[in-house]
Amino acid sequence: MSWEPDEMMSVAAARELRDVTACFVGIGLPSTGANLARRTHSPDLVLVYEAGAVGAKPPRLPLSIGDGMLGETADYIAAVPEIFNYWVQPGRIDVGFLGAAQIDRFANINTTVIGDYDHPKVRLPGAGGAPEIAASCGEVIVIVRQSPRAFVETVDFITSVGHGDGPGSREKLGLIGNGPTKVITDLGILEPDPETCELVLTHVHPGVEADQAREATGWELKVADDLVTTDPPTDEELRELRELVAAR
Amino acid sequence: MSWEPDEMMSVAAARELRDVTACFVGIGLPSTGANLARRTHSPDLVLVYEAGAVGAKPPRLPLSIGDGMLGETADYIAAVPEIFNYWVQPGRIDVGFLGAAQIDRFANINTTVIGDYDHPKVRLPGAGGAPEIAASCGEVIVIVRQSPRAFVETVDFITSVGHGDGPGSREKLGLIGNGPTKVITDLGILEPDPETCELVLTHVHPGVEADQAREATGWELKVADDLVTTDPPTDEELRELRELVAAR
Amino acid sequence: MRTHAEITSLEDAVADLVHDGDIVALEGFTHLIPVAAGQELIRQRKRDLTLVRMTPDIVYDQLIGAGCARKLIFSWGGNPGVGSLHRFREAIQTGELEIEEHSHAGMANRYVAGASGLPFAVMRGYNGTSLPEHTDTIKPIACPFTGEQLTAVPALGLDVGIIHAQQADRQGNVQLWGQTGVQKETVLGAKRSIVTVEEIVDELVPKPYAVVLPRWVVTRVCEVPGGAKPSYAQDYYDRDNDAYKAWDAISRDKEKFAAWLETL
Amino acid sequence: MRTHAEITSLEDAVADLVHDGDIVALEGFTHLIPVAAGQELIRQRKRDLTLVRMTPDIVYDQLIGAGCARKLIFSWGGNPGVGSLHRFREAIQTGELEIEEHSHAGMANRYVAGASGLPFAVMRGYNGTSLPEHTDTIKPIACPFTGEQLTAVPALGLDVGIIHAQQADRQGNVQLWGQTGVQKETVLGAKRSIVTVEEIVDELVPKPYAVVLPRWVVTRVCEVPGGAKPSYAQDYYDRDNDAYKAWDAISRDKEKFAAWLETL
Repeated sequence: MSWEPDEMMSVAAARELRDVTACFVGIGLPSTGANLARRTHSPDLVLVYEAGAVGAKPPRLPLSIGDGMLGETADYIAAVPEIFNYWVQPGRIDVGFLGAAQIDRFANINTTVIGDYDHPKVRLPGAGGAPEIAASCGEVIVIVRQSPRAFVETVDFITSVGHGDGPGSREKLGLIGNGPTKVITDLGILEPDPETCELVLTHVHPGVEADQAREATGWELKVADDLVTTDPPTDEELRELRELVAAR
Repeated sequence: MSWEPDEMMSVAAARELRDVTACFVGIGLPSTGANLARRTHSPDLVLVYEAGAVGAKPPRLPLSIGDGMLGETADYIAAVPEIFNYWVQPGRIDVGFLGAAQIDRFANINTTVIGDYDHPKVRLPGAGGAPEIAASCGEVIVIVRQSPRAFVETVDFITSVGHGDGPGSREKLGLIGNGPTKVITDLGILEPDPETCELVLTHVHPGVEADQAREATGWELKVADDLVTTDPPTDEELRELRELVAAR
Repeated sequence: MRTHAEITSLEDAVADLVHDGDIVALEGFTHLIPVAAGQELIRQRKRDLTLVRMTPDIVYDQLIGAGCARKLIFSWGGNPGVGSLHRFREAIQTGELEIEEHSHAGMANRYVAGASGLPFAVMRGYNGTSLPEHTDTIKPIACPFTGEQLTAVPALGLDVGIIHAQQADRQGNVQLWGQTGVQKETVLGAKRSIVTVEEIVDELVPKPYAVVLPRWVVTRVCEVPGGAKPSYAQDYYDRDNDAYKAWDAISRDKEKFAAWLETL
Repeated sequence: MRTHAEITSLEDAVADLVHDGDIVALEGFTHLIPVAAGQELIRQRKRDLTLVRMTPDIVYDQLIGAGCARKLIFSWGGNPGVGSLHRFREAIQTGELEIEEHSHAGMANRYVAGASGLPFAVMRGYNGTSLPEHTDTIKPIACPFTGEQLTAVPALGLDVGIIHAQQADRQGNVQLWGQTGVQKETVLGAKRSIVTVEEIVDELVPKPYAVVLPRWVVTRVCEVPGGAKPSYAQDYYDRDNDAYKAWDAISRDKEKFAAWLETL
């Protein structure tokens, strides 16, 4: 079967959730990826949504992070302060998914504002749950389409800390999670270099060249020596994904 | 009908709960008084118990502050941290009842230790919920049998602050409630003087002389010029009280 | 001393309890959003409000577009699943609307501090982000036992807390269930409160995951069936997703918005 | 990474998870007191424990009398409705037992800090009492916004949290209901946890006022019917008040206590 770039992103996201216990989910591609994982290789994956559902088992993709169906299928519903104070803050969630309007080479993320804060060119929605997810989840997976507008030398605002200004930054800031371990784009997957923390292209999706990713990046993107091609979505993955997206 | 001193204390306590919305209740005489009030003049009185029951309507006297019956008849059950943080601390409870092993002329209360803290003569149960009830309830009613051992010049340990060392003490300490407004004993009722905050005997129970109260007090007890005799328990009060105590 | 919530019309509740210049929160995290109450604020032309809400959505877009707000305290402003809030966005981009911006965790803790009667709350957050540079209500605080540097956020100091719930009884005890967000804290942390409900019932039957607000901490209860539409009220009605989508075109165009405002 | 609670015997759970010298809390506020688990600690002759509990009651009297505890962190020690705990009282009066004493509000906030992954919590309390003179874990803290002087208490740093619940499912999800005290915080604030349950069921049905502890934050689940006796387990059995009264005579007399210990 052939597939769309967004489908490849969702499938790649789902695959990262093997052997993960609990995952913090937003709406959009993260939700699609997490629900796909639960329907394929990880039926016991615990989905935690910021409006309070812990262990949600949605039969379709939720319309909002507080969709009634999430609460109805949850193992239990927590109040919002409890979600952040008892679940996110102490690092009880293994994986948090985040999106980005801008991301820099150390995977710092901006979802607040393009341009100057006080005189913004474009005002974005803001932080939501992202800063604390980025700080405290075991690891963070960023899902974002790759383009020079999004992959920038310097973000206009640090909404959520990735690897700060490089090695040791997170420790200095007292952030208990490991930060972004994967950035999944429509072109491939970037991972922080274990030494420098700089994002390196480690995977390209089938049919994508490394140069395409370089061109879609606002800094001089490093490419791994052992660059691999992502396994294409399997028929089962695509079937489950399309069923999930079609269910309304 | 004739009555026992403890019955007079319970009846006097119940009478203090007219026009009160919410009352924090412990076990023993306070619980008896509060439940008597609910059964007589104040059917809508909200009883709050520290184990979590808000609006409990017990059909009999509870065996413990977490008696199952309290939860089963409550308007709702809160977790213990919520009881103290959301209900007691912000001053949402109008009246708190406290007992005392020792009490001084400013109604400071000791329920911790008799003698030296590190080498106690008698170790008592300790603070429980009392310090914050004393600090933050709208007013505090103390229920304690009067004797020179209990009514002392200086308490060995301040478990719960009454009026500190006199006028202005509570304000200086940042305590939001008004502190003890009544001390109900088996002999009468003491109230803090509005000027000096010192406890003054304002009521004697029927058949009690002021001198008896003086002799049962370890400091030179002041007696109000307009000392009044408490109304004796009515037949209805006694009937309801005895029914309540008998129900097991 | 308050013993019961007063049961009145929404019109009276808003007229009596919300004053120009007040700090007002309308909460409901995608579920039970008090839309009818928000629109009553617009109808009564309340002005200079400091509006508080974790997730300003279309009813806040309406309030901002209608000129009710002087300032917005929030953590995520968007039309969930649809896109931007154009009135909100424009008001910020033109500098018409003052903002005080937090994360969800920061806002949740500000609500908790208010409900607890404390001036502030402590959390582990904001370190390394740009938020403290732009938001005065984020300050460092050291643990007196370990020396660890944490973050303090102040209580919100709400004048009025407004929520929508499924049910109240005739004394004004309120019960809401499903995903209940920060609604308990919104009422407990406010000087005055308005709860609109789907229905007033003789007796509240305890439900799993319910929040109960006893009668003496609620100022007003107003029966407003459908008061959370187009959001949803569990066991009453579903989210009207088309209305969320349709809002985009109205919000995007100033004239269409003005015309919409006329129909309110 | 832990994905499920392991279901084992109580004997194995205590042997595997509780080590001499650990900081251990057994919680349950008059309801669902984990008595069987406490007595298993005695049977396995655990030593030098720092025992934590808001309301040390007869099972703590037993643990202290049996010599398991080096230190007690607590807020109210008594036999509720009966009188004193004589082993507890004697151990303090003779100086055998180190104590760290708080109020209920202080203890509750220490549990909350632990569950929140914070080193401390802030409260309005203790001002003017003698407690701060004798308890090092009470310190002043100033609000960074208003300057108001408040009180800080540290997280408990529990090694093991032990509670009793009504039900667990086969994956180790736990549900308890009724008055649930600080049990959620006891499990969430501990490195390891043991939950004894009345029964293991195929499916947990959500209940009003329930606390649910998901499978991956619970270390062990042990099926121990009657494990809270002589306290009560709502919907399973009532408090055995006579047992509480009978304990007084045993606890009061050292020889009777020694004889009781032999029978355990």
